Amino acid sequence: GGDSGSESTGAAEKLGENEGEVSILAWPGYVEDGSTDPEVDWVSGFEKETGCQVTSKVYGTSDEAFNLAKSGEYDVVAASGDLTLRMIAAGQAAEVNTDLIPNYEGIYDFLKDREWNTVDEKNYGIPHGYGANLLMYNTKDVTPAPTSWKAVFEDAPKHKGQVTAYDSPIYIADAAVYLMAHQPDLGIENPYSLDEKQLAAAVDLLKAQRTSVGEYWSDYTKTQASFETGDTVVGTTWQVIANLIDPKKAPVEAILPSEGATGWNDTWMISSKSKSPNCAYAWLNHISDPEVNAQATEYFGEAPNSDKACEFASEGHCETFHAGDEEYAKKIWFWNTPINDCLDGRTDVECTDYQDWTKAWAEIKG
Amino acid sequence: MGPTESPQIQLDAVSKAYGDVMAVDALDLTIGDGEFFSMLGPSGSGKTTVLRLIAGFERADSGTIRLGSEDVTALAPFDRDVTTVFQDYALFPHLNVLDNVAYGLRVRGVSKAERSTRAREALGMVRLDHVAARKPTELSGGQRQRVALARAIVVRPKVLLLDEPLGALDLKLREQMQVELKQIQRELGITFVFVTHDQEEALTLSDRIAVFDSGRIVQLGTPKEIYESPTSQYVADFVGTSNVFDEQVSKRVLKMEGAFALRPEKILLSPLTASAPAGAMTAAGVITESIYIGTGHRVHIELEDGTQLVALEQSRGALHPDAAEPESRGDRVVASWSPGDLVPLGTDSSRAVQHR
Amino acid sequence: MGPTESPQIQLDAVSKAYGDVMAVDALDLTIGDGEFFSMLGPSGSGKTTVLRLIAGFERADSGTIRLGSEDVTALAPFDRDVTTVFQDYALFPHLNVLDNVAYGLRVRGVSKAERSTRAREALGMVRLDHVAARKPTELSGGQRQRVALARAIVVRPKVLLLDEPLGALDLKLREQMQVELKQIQRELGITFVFVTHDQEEALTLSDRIAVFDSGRIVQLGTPKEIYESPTSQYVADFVGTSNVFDEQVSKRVLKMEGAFALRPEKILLSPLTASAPAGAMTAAGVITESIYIGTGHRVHIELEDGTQLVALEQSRGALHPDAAEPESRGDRVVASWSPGDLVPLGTDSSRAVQHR
Amino acid sequence: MTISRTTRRLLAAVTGLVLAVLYAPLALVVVNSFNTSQALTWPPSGFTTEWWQRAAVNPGAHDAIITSLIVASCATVMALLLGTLLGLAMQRYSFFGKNTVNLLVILPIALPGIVTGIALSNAFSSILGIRLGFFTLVVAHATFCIVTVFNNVQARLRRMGGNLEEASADLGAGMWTTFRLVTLPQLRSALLAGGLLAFALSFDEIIVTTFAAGPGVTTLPVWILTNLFRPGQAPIVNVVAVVMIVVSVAPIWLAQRLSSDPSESTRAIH
Amino acid sequence: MSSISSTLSRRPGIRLGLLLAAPLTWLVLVYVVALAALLVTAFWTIDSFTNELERTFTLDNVREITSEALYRTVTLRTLGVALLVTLIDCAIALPVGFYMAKVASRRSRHLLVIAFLMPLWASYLVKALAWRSLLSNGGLLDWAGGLVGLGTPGFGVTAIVLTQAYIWLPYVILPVYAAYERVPDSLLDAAGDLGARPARTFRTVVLPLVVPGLVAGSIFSFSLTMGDYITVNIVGGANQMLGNLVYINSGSNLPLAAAIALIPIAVIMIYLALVRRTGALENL
Ligand SMILES: Nc1ncnc2c1ncn2[C@@H]1O[C@H](COP(=O)(O)OP(=O)(O)OP(=O)(O)O)[C@@H](O)[C@H]1O
Ligand SMILES: Nc1ncnc2c1ncn2[C@@H]1O[C@H](COP(=O)(O)OP(=O)(O)OP(=O)(O)O)[C@@H](O)[C@H]1O
Ligand SMILES: NCCCCNCCCN
Ligand SMILES: [Mg+2]
Ligand SMILES: [Mg+2]
Repeated sequence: GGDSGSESTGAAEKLGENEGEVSILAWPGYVEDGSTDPEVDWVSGFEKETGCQVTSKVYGTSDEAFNLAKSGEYDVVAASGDLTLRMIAAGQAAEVNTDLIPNYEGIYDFLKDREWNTVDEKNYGIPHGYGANLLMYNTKDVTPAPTSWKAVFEDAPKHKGQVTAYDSPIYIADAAVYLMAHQPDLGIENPYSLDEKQLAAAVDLLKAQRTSVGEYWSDYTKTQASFETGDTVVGTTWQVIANLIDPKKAPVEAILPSEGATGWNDTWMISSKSKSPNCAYAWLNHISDPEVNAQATEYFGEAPNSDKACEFASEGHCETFHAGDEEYAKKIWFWNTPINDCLDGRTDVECTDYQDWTKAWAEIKG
Repeated sequence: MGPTESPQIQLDAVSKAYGDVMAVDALDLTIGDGEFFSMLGPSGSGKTTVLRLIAGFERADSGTIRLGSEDVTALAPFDRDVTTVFQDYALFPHLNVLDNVAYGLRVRGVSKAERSTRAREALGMVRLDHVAARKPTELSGGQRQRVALARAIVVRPKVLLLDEPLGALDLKLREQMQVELKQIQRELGITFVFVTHDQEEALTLSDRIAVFDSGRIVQLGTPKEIYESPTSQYVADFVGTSNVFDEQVSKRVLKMEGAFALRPEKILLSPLTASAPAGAMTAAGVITESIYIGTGHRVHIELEDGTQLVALEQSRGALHPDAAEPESRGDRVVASWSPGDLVPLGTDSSRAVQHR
Repeated sequence: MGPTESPQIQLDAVSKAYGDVMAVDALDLTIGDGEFFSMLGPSGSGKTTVLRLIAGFERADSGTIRLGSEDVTALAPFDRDVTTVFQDYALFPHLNVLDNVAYGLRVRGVSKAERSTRAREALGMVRLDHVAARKPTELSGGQRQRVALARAIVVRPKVLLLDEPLGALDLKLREQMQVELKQIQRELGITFVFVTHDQEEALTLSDRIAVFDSGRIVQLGTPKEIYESPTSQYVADFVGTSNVFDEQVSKRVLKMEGAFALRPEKILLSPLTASAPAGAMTAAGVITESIYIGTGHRVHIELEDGTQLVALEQSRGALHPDAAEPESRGDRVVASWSPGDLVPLGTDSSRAVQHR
Repeated sequence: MTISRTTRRLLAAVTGLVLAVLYAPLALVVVNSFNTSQALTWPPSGFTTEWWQRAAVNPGAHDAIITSLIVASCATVMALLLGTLLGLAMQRYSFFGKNTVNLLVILPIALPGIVTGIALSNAFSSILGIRLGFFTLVVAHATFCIVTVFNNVQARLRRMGGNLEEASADLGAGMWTTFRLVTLPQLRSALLAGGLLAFALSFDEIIVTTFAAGPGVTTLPVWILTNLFRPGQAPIVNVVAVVMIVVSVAPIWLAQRLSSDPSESTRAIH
Repeated sequence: MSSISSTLSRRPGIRLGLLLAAPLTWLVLVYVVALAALLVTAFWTIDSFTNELERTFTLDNVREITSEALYRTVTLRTLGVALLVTLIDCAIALPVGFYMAKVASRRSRHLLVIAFLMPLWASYLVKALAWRSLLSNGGLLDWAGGLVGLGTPGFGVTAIVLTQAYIWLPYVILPVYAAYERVPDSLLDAAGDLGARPARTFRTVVLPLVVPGLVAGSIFSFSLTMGDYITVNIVGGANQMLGNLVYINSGSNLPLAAAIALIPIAVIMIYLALVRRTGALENL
């Protein structure tokens, strides 16, 4: 329901004059204007071209972003799936008319009109890059080579204190993916759609895992370092981290386990309170430009959103990140926001929402 | 320089209480132009408070204060033509000596050149020209004291207030400064209001002395009046050493009614065998203590009835007719004095000095 | 109680330097058992340093220090049977008066009950029983001083060191404390080593006095010896007021070779008309200042050759044969004295007192 | 106190050890700023000056340092103003509720940064309706910096007593003149000490900043934190940290020099 | 100016008012209001669907934090860590402060103060990261500890304690040093003079007098540790402290975050009330 507190009743019909400024809330590495690294800049060109001056703020977790977005100070938000539906539900996100975004066309179809960016057939944003939360292990310490998430659940005690996991309530979905495969009688259809019983099962699994976890991670330098030092030998990762690890320090392998995996496909959204919708649209188009998209997703370490982008990406990037590989993408349960209305379509039960997950996550960590 | 001819300071029924304590209690006081006026009294008797009322640091609860012909009761310190030499000097530590002295001129907007000249002049008066560039911390106590004095006089106030300015100095230095103070006061003709604990200092320097007790003046007069004719045991006790005969002792020893004081130096000690001079009052006793004090001996005598007496045996040159060897402890002597040396004490003679 | 009979403290060639400054310079000193020994001298002359060497707060650079028969040169303060009354009292601010006094007993392991009794006893001696429960900040200066004294004597040390213990007290209180100190010393029979700036205090209290200059003792003797027979201008000047005739003035005024001191109280002033007593030395002059000091007048005379003289005219009872009215400013007088009252000064007579 | 040589040596050793422990991690930061590995692992993989070169031309780091300097300066100025006023009021007057005011100044530093942070950000955006940004950040920082200035000023005023001010009034100076010519110079080193601490607190504050800063205000700690989430930036963070430590010597030295001003000591020179 | 001065000098009330107006307005408007609003929020709730605040009074949040084991565990852990950090820092500050103030020469005293001040300027984050590097497997501590037969404690509560103790140490040493400075040497002399050996002097005279400084320092170490969550993330392994709980809830459930924040607020208030009488609050 986009009606509570929402100011826009529908998507824009046509664009007007650019307002001259746009403020963006995004993950680090999504809006680079050369200030981190003069080589890394896809903002200056945009500013020159459109006359929209960009101010940006980065956030560390989806929760932080949600809180910041509520202030209404941001025209554009780059949101992961664990945030999008909350934004939409809270009326923070404006419906986006994709027709006004020429670059939308080239975007992979399997990223379009998905549950985390589309509600009631209304688009609330443009898909950006995507990736999977992989299983990474140190090939010396973890033998035989695992093929299942079992390595971080049942088998975790083998590497007590050296297991890692992503530090966010959304990681509960990883447990759900595992349970979906190994405890079918729980009836989990969608890892983001858990009723109380299913959530409890996931929580139990994660509490058991907790005793073996050395640390949770949320920034990549931290997990990169702990694999390199050997503080961690097995756990979830992103492809980019696996790539960064110095094989001389730690030989690692990152795989997509047999159960499939969670993953993300971030969405560029426009705030319902935006005072610069035209610049916002301009940014959405700009960031979906194949060249820009390639640059941004490669810098962050994820697959770009179109085949055209792969033409601009460096050699091997799209292969490493399985860009456009639809089969691969099918194994990924892209992050979504748990809400009370079960996403898997069940109507007989009420599902647990993100708040419940947040509490559960705190409890798991203890 | 009598006070009433041209009063410079006039306090009428001035009171000041701190909580329950009446620090100054309905005080009337007139100080004349150019007078060296001292306030003497034990700790807590209100001397500083009177000074602070005159300077304007405290506001009187009631009464009026005049300086010259002006009612200053409600004026701030900076609007009064009065300066103070503080007991701890209160020199500005961040300014050098010259700037300290020039401060009062500076805030009056005197030009830099002129204030430098005048400050140097004032420093000259206290013989400190050579330390003009030093910071106060680089001075000795006596030097600081003189800088404080120079700072206060450079603005040529009508009245200079001094709160135990010599209290922190050692004896030798103090005697030296007393002489200088007196000289400067004479030269400038400024009214000095001087607070001290030290009765000798007050006697030496003052034109008039007020003796304080509990926020009131119990006696006011010239040093000689105060010393030789105390009107109460309190004053007799506080100013110098006194033998005080209260009513009972008077009856026993003097065979007189009333209370009397007798200064130790007025007592003549002679061997038991000697005959008493004509018209003398006498009392026999034994010497319990004979303390050498350089200029003589302080001799404690216990009379036959148990009364304690102190006599001062002054050592004198061989030329003096009575330069005799002092008696010593255990000797039996006769103390004698002239009835004229007895000072009759007032009604509140029973009140002794109390240090609060 | 002579020092050599039973020496309680013995310093042999003790030296202590701070950087370039010889604070104590090859000092020999013997203090007897039960003696009241004072050290007198200007600021910076090394008095405190000697005390700190005896207490053990400072280690001597060379020389030996004995207490009783024991060589304590290398012992720490807590191993010496000596206690100190500090100039700033150094009371423990977090302990109440009783606990302050009991501290020395506490560290000696005396039982709680006993130390309370003994501390109360000591407080009784200084008449402070009633403030036992107060914190030091709630006491007046005089009371603090007495607490410090009680704290030091409660452990019955062989030697008590006192560093200007009365310096911060006002005159009246100081006189009172002087009497009490003397009494306590008599009662306990403890050796007192007393530092003071105040020559009068030293004269009054001491069995013997050492006068210090630049880390050395320049004269050592009984109060009477020090006062009446100073061996140098330095001592004559520092202890009491003196008229000092240096060699040139001696030649002019006295017609004698050498330097001499003459105490003001030895001088007799008479009108020009009076005839000089037989055997007197005389000098005519004019009175430039006559200051009332209660017990008499301090009279400044300028002799005909310009020499300044100070005489003390003591006021005396009517019974005294020569109780005359004092001369006043401007009067011409003859000053006379007996040649026997002139004190010949030693070789270093040119050295004046310097405050460092 | 007579302390045995052994004890002195022992204490010196402990102090030396503590200093060593204090500086060892900092030394590690220096070493890592030349480490070829990006992940701050030990032992260093190799020597490189790449990070220093990259830091030298990193506009983000430069801007962040400048932003931090500006924010800390503004917060310090506010804290100096408010802390001095409060110090004067608390030390020179007695009034009802003084204890409460005292508690009030201490609370912002004593309560955890996260509490201060969410309270302020909530109040700014939900209650007062002020956009989070530079202004709100300075206000938030100044709030918890007031106490350092306040305490220093109060301690100095207590030591100074009212005497100097009275002497000034006595010599004819009005209130403002007295403040300018006497009180302020006396407070100088206290203000310096308090201001320096306030500056350091603000400069280094991350938690409150996270909540109280709006978009486009990237202070150094925020820049550092976000760079941990960007690939390969960690060594540049080390470079910046090393520079900050080295640069900090100057103000600290200056503060020490000024506070050893002879006017601080009341001892006379004989 | 003079006439204003003259008027003001007659009106101490107005003078006080002028002095207090700005700082009090600031503190009350900015801080008290914000804090009060936060506390009120603890008794509100949030619409789980729209994430909007529902301004109706409820004790749910408070009930939750008082009844659920999680909050008890984390509170105890946080308290334990904060106390340990404070103890360690005090234990270090006592001898070091003493050495600086009473043993070291005047010259080295200045250098020491500078030496202890400088680390304050190295970013807190950088220091935490340095400790992460120190503590890691094969890190400096592991490597050096291996020489003496001790390993690294790894990431976890011990690491949190060590790192926090390290980061806040200068904040404790400086006030303790200042407190030692304020103890007159003559008191130490007096104690020795009365027969107390140095250890005794320290215990009975010096220690009681530096307590205010110690407490002032402990306010820093204690409350800064109480509220920190970033160090915990960096070296805390899988552990969380109260700060983390407040932090993760601050985005999605402000009322709950506010309710959790009540715990450290209460603890600190109690702590301040306890130490108030030591005079420490004036030594911060
Ligand atoms: N600011 C104040 N607050 C409360 N009481 C005060 C204050 N100033 C003075 N008093 C009290 O007023 C009385 C008079 O004090 P005052 O300072 O005038 O005495 P004093 O004669 O100068 O004493 P001293 O010789 O010790 O300087 C004393 O009882 C003192 O305690
Ligand atoms: N701790 C010290 N460091 C350096 N010099 C010192 C120290 N203590 C004393 N002195 C110097 O040693 C000399 C003797 O000092 P001491 O304190 O013994 O003198 P004093 O006679 O007690 O003086 P006062 O009457 O001023 O107390 C002086 O020159 C003094 O400056
Ligand atoms: N309550 C706010 C506390 C701020 C303290 N920040 C310390 C940062 C580390 N130097
Ligand atoms: Mg007074
Ligand atoms: Mg001395």
